[in-house]
Amino acid sequence: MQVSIKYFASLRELIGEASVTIDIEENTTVHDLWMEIIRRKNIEFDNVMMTVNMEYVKSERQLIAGDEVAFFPPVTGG
Amino acid sequence: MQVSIKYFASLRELIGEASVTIDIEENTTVHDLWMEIIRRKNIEFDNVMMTVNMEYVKSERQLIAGDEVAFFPPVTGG
Amino acid sequence: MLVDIRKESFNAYREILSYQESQNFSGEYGATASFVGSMRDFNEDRKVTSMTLEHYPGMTEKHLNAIAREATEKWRLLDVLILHRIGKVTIGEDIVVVASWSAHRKEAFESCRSMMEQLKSSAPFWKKESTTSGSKWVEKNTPGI
Amino acid sequence: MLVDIRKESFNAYREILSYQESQNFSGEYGATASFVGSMRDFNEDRKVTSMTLEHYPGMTEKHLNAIAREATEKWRLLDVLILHRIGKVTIGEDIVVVASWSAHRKEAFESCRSMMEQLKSSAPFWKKESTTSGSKWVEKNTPGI
Repeated sequence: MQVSIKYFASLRELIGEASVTIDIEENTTVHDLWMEIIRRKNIEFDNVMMTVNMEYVKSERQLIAGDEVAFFPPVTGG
Repeated sequence: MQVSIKYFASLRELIGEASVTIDIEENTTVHDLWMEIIRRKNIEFDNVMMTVNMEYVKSERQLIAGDEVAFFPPVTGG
Repeated sequence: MLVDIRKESFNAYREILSYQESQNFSGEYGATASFVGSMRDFNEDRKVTSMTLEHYPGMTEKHLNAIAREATEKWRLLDVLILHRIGKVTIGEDIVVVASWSAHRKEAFESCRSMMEQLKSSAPFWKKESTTSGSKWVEKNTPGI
Repeated sequence: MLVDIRKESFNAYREILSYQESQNFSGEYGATASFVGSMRDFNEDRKVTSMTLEHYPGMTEKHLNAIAREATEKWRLLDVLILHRIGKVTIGEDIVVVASWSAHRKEAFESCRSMMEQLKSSAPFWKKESTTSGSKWVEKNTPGI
């Protein structure tokens, strides 16, 4: 199944892309996906924040086809 | 010795004067003065606030010649 | 620091803005908290048509200046503005504005609220409300904390 | 209720004022608390010359609307305004404004501060500061409580 991924701010720069659509296995969690990303890109990144369909989620959240997942550093607005 | 007295808001209306200068005995406290006022004017008035020379004081504060004493109801600004 | 008692109607946000611009300290502050108290048409079940604000001339200015100065020291503020209306006030008009400028938001929020609570509990102002059935002194302020 | 993301420079107090006037509810509110965050020329010992604010389009609007809606319900507010700047920001420009209108001051103060803390901790914005020695992402916000 397919999900889209977005990266923001310092993580976007580190990864070198802003968004990508990828194929993942059924029952993949947000945590699994993040682990796969840091392994493939060979990066280290602390304190990542995660959203699915623009809502904050726990890392054990299971993904379903069509989900929009985002990873980003701590927010610094305001 | 002489002190001046000011009244504000509902207390001013109740007493029927805004300010007055009177003679008092040495060692008179603000409390003594207030008791004398309510006795002379024959009024009842709860929760009076008291200042001397534009600063809040405790009722046992002793007055000295030339003091400006004020009595008023709870403040309601803002 | 500006503390002022106003006999005439004022617009709180225009006052904040014009004071801020006059101080020429843009870039120094990162946080401004402000509070504006305005006249409602309703208070404790009474329909209010206008209001008269009495004060203790001399003490009012002295007292508000002390509130502003102490807050500036306690929270190390960059600036403070306090304006308060007196005289006859009509529906919707601004009665009070308190604003504080600081580097960070914690100091701005805390000082603004604290100054407002001090003003409400101790600054010598009194409101007399005019309603369709006569006028009446407001007996006490609504609690703020 | 107005929540908006702005690409262009805005003046916080003019925005509060024009929104307030557009709502035509003068006399209903007695208390307005507002917070304005502005760009400082200095952050954590670095001299800053400008800043770029990135955001997550779509989520930002959704998230800020949820903050405003929940505050309105929790504190029974009459109205809420949240504006946030994105893009390139220069010294002294306003970055964020949060304002809440209510009958009494307690609700206005508490809701304004709470919305601001939520915005700071969870709204998807990121600041990159430009200094005389290069640019750098801001790593975390200053605590507000």
